[in-house]
Amino acid sequence: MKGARVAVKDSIEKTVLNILSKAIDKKLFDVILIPIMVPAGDSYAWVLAQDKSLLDSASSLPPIMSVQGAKALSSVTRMGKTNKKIAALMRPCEIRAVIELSKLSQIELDNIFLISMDCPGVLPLKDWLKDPTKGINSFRKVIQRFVDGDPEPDQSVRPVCTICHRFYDSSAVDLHIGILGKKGEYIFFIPHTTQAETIFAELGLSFKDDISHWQNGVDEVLKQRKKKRSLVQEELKPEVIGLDKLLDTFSNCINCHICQSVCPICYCRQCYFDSDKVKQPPDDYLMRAESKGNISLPPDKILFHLGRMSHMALSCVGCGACEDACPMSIKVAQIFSLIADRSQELFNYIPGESLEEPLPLRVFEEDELHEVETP
Amino acid sequence: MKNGDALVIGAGIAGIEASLLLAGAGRKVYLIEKTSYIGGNVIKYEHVFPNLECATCMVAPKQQELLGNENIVLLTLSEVLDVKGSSGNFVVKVSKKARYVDLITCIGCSACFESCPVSVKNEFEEGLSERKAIYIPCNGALPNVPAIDTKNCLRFTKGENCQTCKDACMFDAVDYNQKDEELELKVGAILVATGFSQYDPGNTPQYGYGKFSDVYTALELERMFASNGPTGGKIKLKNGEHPKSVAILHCVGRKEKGYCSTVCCMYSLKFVHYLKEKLPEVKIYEFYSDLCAPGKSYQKFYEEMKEKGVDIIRARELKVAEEGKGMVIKSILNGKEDSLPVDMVILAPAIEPREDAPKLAKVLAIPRDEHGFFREEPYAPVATPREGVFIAGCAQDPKDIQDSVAQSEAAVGRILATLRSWKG
Amino acid sequence: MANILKISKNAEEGLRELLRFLLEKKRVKAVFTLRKINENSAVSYSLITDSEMLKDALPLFPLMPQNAGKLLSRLTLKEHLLEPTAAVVRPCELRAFIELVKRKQGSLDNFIFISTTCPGTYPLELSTNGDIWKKLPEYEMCVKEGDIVPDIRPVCQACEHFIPYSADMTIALIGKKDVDKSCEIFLNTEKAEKLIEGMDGELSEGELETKEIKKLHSKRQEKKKELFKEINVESLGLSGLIETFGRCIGCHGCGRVCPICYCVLCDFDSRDYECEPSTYESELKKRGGMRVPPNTVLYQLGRLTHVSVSCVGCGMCTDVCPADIPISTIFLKVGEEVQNLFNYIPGKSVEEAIPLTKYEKEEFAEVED
Amino acid sequence: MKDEFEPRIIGFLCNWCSYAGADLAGTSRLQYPPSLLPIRVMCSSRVDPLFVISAFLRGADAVLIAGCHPGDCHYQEGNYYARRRFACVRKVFETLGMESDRLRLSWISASEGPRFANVITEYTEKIKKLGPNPANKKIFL
Amino acid sequence: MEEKIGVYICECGPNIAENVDIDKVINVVSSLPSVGIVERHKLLCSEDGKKFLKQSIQEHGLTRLVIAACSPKQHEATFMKVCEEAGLNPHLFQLVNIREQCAWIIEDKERATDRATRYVRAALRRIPYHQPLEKREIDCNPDVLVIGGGITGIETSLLLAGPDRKVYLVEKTSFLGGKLREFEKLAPGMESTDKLLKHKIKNVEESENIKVFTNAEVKGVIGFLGNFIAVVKTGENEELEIKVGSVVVATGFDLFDPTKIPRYGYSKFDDVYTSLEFEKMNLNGKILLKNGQPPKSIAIIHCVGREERGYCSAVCCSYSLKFARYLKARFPDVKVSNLYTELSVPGKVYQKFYEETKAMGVDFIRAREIEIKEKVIKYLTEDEKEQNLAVDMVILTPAIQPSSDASKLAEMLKISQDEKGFFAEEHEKLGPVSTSMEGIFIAGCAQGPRNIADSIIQAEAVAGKILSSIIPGKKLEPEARTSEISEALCIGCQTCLEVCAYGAIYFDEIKRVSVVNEILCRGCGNCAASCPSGAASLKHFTATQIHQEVVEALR
Repeated sequence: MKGARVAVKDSIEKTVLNILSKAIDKKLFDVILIPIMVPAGDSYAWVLAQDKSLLDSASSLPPIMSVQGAKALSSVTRMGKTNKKIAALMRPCEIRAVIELSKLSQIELDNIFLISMDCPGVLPLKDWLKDPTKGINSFRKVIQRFVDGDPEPDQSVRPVCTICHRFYDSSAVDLHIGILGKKGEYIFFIPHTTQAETIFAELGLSFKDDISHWQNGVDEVLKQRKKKRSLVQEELKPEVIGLDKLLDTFSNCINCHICQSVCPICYCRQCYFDSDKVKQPPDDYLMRAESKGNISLPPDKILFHLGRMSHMALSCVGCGACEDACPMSIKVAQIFSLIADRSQELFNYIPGESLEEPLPLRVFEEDELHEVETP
Repeated sequence: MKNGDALVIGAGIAGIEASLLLAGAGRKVYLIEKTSYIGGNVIKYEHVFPNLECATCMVAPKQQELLGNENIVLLTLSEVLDVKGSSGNFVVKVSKKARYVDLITCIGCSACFESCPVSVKNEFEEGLSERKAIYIPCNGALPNVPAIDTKNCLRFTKGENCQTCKDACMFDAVDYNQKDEELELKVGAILVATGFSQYDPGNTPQYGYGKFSDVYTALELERMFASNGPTGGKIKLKNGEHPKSVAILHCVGRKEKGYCSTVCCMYSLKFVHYLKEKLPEVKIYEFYSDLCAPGKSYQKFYEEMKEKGVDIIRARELKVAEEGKGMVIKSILNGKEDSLPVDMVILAPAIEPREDAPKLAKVLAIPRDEHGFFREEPYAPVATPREGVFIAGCAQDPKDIQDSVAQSEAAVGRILATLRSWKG
Repeated sequence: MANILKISKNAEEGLRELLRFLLEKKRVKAVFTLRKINENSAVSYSLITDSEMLKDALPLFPLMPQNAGKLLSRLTLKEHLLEPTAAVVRPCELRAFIELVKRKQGSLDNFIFISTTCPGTYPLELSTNGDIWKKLPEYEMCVKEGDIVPDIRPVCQACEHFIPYSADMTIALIGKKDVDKSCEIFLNTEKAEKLIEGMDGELSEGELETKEIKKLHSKRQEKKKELFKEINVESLGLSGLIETFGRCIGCHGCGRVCPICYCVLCDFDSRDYECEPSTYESELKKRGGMRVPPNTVLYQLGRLTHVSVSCVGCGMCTDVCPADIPISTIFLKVGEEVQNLFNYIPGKSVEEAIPLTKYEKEEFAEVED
Repeated sequence: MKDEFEPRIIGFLCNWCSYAGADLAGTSRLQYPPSLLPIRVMCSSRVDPLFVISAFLRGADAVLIAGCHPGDCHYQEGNYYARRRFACVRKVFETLGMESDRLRLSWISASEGPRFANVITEYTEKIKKLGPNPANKKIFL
Repeated sequence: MEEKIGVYICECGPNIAENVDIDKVINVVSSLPSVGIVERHKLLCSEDGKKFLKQSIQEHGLTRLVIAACSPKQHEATFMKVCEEAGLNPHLFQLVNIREQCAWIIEDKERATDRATRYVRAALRRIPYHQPLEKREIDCNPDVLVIGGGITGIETSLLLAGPDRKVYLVEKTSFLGGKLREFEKLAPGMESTDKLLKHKIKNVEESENIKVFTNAEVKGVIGFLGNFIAVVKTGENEELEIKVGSVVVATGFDLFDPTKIPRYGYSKFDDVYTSLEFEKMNLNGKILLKNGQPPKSIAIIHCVGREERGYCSAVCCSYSLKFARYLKARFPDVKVSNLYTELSVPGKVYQKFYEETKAMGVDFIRAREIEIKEKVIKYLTEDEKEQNLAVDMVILTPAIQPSSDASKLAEMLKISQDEKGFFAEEHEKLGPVSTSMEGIFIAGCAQGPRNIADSIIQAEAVAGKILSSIIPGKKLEPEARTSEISEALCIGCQTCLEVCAYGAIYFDEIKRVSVVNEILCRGCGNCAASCPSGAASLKHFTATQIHQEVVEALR
């Protein structure tokens, strides 16, 4: 596999944005969907940028994930394909969610050009909001450390990010920008589609360069991440496995369901667990109370979380939006990663890896999963 | 077999309400209207008591509905010439004057009358403004199709070859060759809802109507206040200034006519709202003899209007006289002579039968009472001695809109109840 | 003058005593109150039927994990309670519930409401790291003195409705120098008096309103002014709104925890607010760029029009906001203004109809012409 | 002429009074600025405050609700509710320091053609002074 | 199916064509998505225009239609009819008003054209969201329940009853005829009441289409126009369930209780009677003082309770005149004095009746602050003089007020009462006998004080309304553009129910959602605007439709 090696001017970000704004000049894209700093300067919002001057305050790798990119793209194309040619620059986990949502017809990919970038992770929203300016600087360090190839992830990023094992490209992306492997002197534009090649050829990129540096860089980090991932999950297990543990973990849950509403994969217009179906007459609650002397309200906390897992675990891309937004700082994402990994293994399904790969529960093979049958 | 169709004479509020109900019951209705428009007197009022509702807003939907109703044949500029037969089988001869404008092709764009050279007093506006020889009575009148007034059109009066209106019309809607027609209609029942006329205050010189330029009748004030009227709702004296003091005289012609016209007290009080809305500072005096505010809601209205600031004076022997340059109201106020200078006078003339009532009574062979109103049967307020002929609204007795509507609905009740077996 | 039941135990213990009495004497079927539900000392509202379980009850714990009004609505949405149940709730929670009952989202039947003169509650995050427990002593001191408790949620610091309007019993806290020794329960209704018959403790008469309460009231009014000043609500303007809500992540958590937001599906999550591709195109044509998902400001303004008339200023919205937006301050201010419009105090009395479901023939001449 | 600011006013007109009033203004050939974008509703009470807000955020320089005079409502009492809702949304705007002048409630009857024309003319002038709605160019709405 | 929208622009002769550059509009519009065809026409409302329209709808197989022409008030109905004839659901059509609200008000052609284009675009943006609304038909029961067996109830029953329409007449007393039964004669004609009442009652009793229940009471009424179910407790104390299509309330009136105003001395002094008591005495032929002597000087006091009730009872003046005549007839030289405040003799006959009565030597005194003492009346004259009037009998004319059970009935029927407690008519002017509940009517003094003739008018008016709207064998066709409430979205807060003026929304206790009764709904949309969750919406004026219109207008 080959790519285009691009020398970094000023910063990786500038280099990337520069190329994108050229792309707009050349009308290769009508619109760039990209995070842009909000007027107050304390966050980034997804913006359909048609006017290229907007890119001045854009960020290719923003320090935070205010809104999961897939949700943004979904809101643009859920009602049908767009006639504008849109290039969406997102993090790998966001791209993966995009792919899942397009399988669920929540995103219409016609005219959408997907670009991803190696991801060092993001800062926790809460930390960031305490002091955005500080956040920006510390995140610069995070990126530097990442591209320098230090396998140890910077601890200032979100816990889920430190155990992320899909920080690189999915095969479903049109173009990937590799920033690993060359200590930030060079970055690599890696096309996955012929469309990508033709478009960026217009910008004078030729995809003949060798990208082994980048591949090695990725492998380095990946090795370490995988280790850490299993390590952390092992540590986590005793905390959460088993009903009582699970109950304890979620005991703080206040039922705000924010985790669900920020989750890109929870695409239902209305969550079943908010619907009338789960509401019962009082004596139902009283009965449950009497059976053990008391019942903690709201009821069904666990039901909600387990239910949500069962709905989305197979497609969970581990983006961590849920944990980031939880007002009670419950380790939702980490716990979900535990379940997600196992259930995805079961069908050796990697969410967002390829558009062709059908959603596991929509298909079956006659001869499979006998281990779960009891003869 | 009896004929279930009906003839309604007069397209005022009573006639409209009755026609709609009859048509709703699936009966065919011929609605005969003398003028070129529908809505009668009600559409002349900007607001109606006691809720000071906008009359147009209230009636327009009914007018629209009527014009769109396929069971209703509207014959404007028409009069009944002769009625033969009996209940269930009347044969009615109707004369239908030519409008000279085609009701279907005309879209009411008003291009024609802009170019008409003739200009005469507009009777709909109580002569307060002018209209052309081809005209609609006022903006928003329905059907929104002009008619040529042959009494003033150069072509018809002087035989001149004027055809400015025809030339102005882009739809070939103007047609001088239209002829007056005589129609023969077969109906089962006839409802007379021809409404009222206003007593001519000129017959009672003491009120100075016609003598003083700023003595007006109630209807004149109505139009003056109307936002689609001649002054666009401005209340002004002939000299163009706003009146500072206004006297409203009740019971004009009551003695002469020998009855109380029922509605004058209420609408005269309504005028307080009219005047105060436009001229908050104006002084208002109501001269009355006995307050007639029957029913559950009128007393309250009386008090609300009083709130707005008006002197309500019970006086006898009212007289509008000249004093210096201005007018004064002379009267006997508990026994003493009194005189009050004002610069505008509004008269509340009695409600009287229409001048053509005798003719119509003759044609229909129904009796009139001593005052000339059509006479109802005792305790059958909509029935006449002639079976199958009914009366409603002010043609029978002075009354307010509510009672006119109720009475027309009552007539429908009688018609539908008595003519049950009908063809189709 | 109201009747008081004095129990010579600290306020919380006394209240626990009362609840235990009610349960054991079968005066109530169940007790709804805050309770420590595990070793990590997580606190959650609970419905308790077994008096044993009351040992872990923390009826006065200064935390609002959820607006109880929302929970009581959930409890009685389908059907009213068939047996008496005592609910220990804060004034704003009680008001919220009453607003919901007006909207047929619950029923007051068979509830006995026990409330307090409310010193306020701490932000949720302090409960996640257990800090609240460390703060309790300071809390108690301020309560005695009638001072504003440091670090409680901003809206609590600015809350003027801290005396319950329609509770059956009110635990006097604010200005009670001896809350650590005695528990004063004001019996506001006959129902209350019947319920405590036979309970040991001395009966007396007294006024709930202490000078400390008056003091606190004025302090909080001051605080409210400051709070509004900080954000300067009146001069936000459109740009101000965009700046304030710019960092909104669109999770609609504020709506989800808001007791007054009771819809099955929020209108703004409905199909009606999805944008056609062509809409984006026309908007882009006009603006050159557009935030997605859209309707950030619309959502907040819309929610304001829906909620403001009934907003009880419980502060849940701010408390859960992942983006730390001072939503509750803005809602408190707008709420106040709108409520003054109809001189309506949400949740004060269940008899009072919601202003937008009625009208006066003569009103608001200033907004019409 | 062309580059002069021409306000765009979304007008929710009730079918029975104000829409009829607008028609009458037309049949009377009364000229008024082409700033109004009329939206016909059956009753002013149909106007959901959200219509007003979203029209505003979509860049309407002003939003007008026009209905039957109090007491005249074709549906008995709809306009009283309309007035309350309007008062509410107006207050929200005021309190948030947004130009509440951009929202207006007018009672115009079917016979008030001239009044309709005046209201639009006079309101348009007012909005011209206010200038374009800032929401028009905002990106982060 | 492939959507194909047709856009037709009417030149309306010069009216639109002169002020709007129609070709320009066509240019812009043709480029818009799913616009199948755009055409102009000289005059679409003309016969030839309608024919052209009908043909092109069919030829091009249009699925939706936008016409830019005059005001919907002019021709929406016209074109909807054309749609129907062409086999296109008339609600899939939108009329854009580019005449009254565009061409006629904007001189500058360029601007007018821009406006016209905007309007059409807005309509095009809206039209895809139009739903094809179907005409629905509902069976309805022609029978009628009449509550109250007074003259009003009798009159209306007689007109309504027929071979194809049963009338159930429920009277709470044991007789038909109501208060009239105690009047000997009627003003102003002084005909005997029997002449009027007897044969009417006879007709009622003989009609096999009228079922009379005396000593009976209506226990409950549920349902709506065309389909009410009433429970009637009969004299035999059994409860019958009666199915009717409409209900008439003719429950008459009560008299104001004069003891509420002590100065009238009622029940304090002998020989102070109310008008009804006097009618009875007169009917029984013995108008005598308690001491058995015939009266020599009688005062009739008008307006008793007028001030307290706040209205004029409309009939007191005229029956006072009648009383005077009763008396003069029996005791030619008795002294009769009428003490009145304002003489109300409206209409063509009463003035004469008054003058003739006066001519019989009956006194009329305008009096205030009337106070009744033993055998004497104190009062103030117009010019503030104190006067005493010696009398040996006093007849009070107390105000007419709603009957005591009015509120109960109003609640049962879900109809409203006015501030005085009378049943409220739907519209003070145009709906005197209708109520805001379709299918429920009011007549006679139950609606407001009025004389017999006017009560009869209202009785017949009710008959008119019912006979014209509920026709045996004919189904009701409810308004198509009604509200609807999404079961999925409704949270059951019943706000909509509270703001609906027509009782057209009910609450389904089992599903816990509000439901629109489309027969009663008049389509104002108040509920839709009051619903926070967008569950309630108004067909053809849905949030989406309006939203789209706005968005495009602002493009």
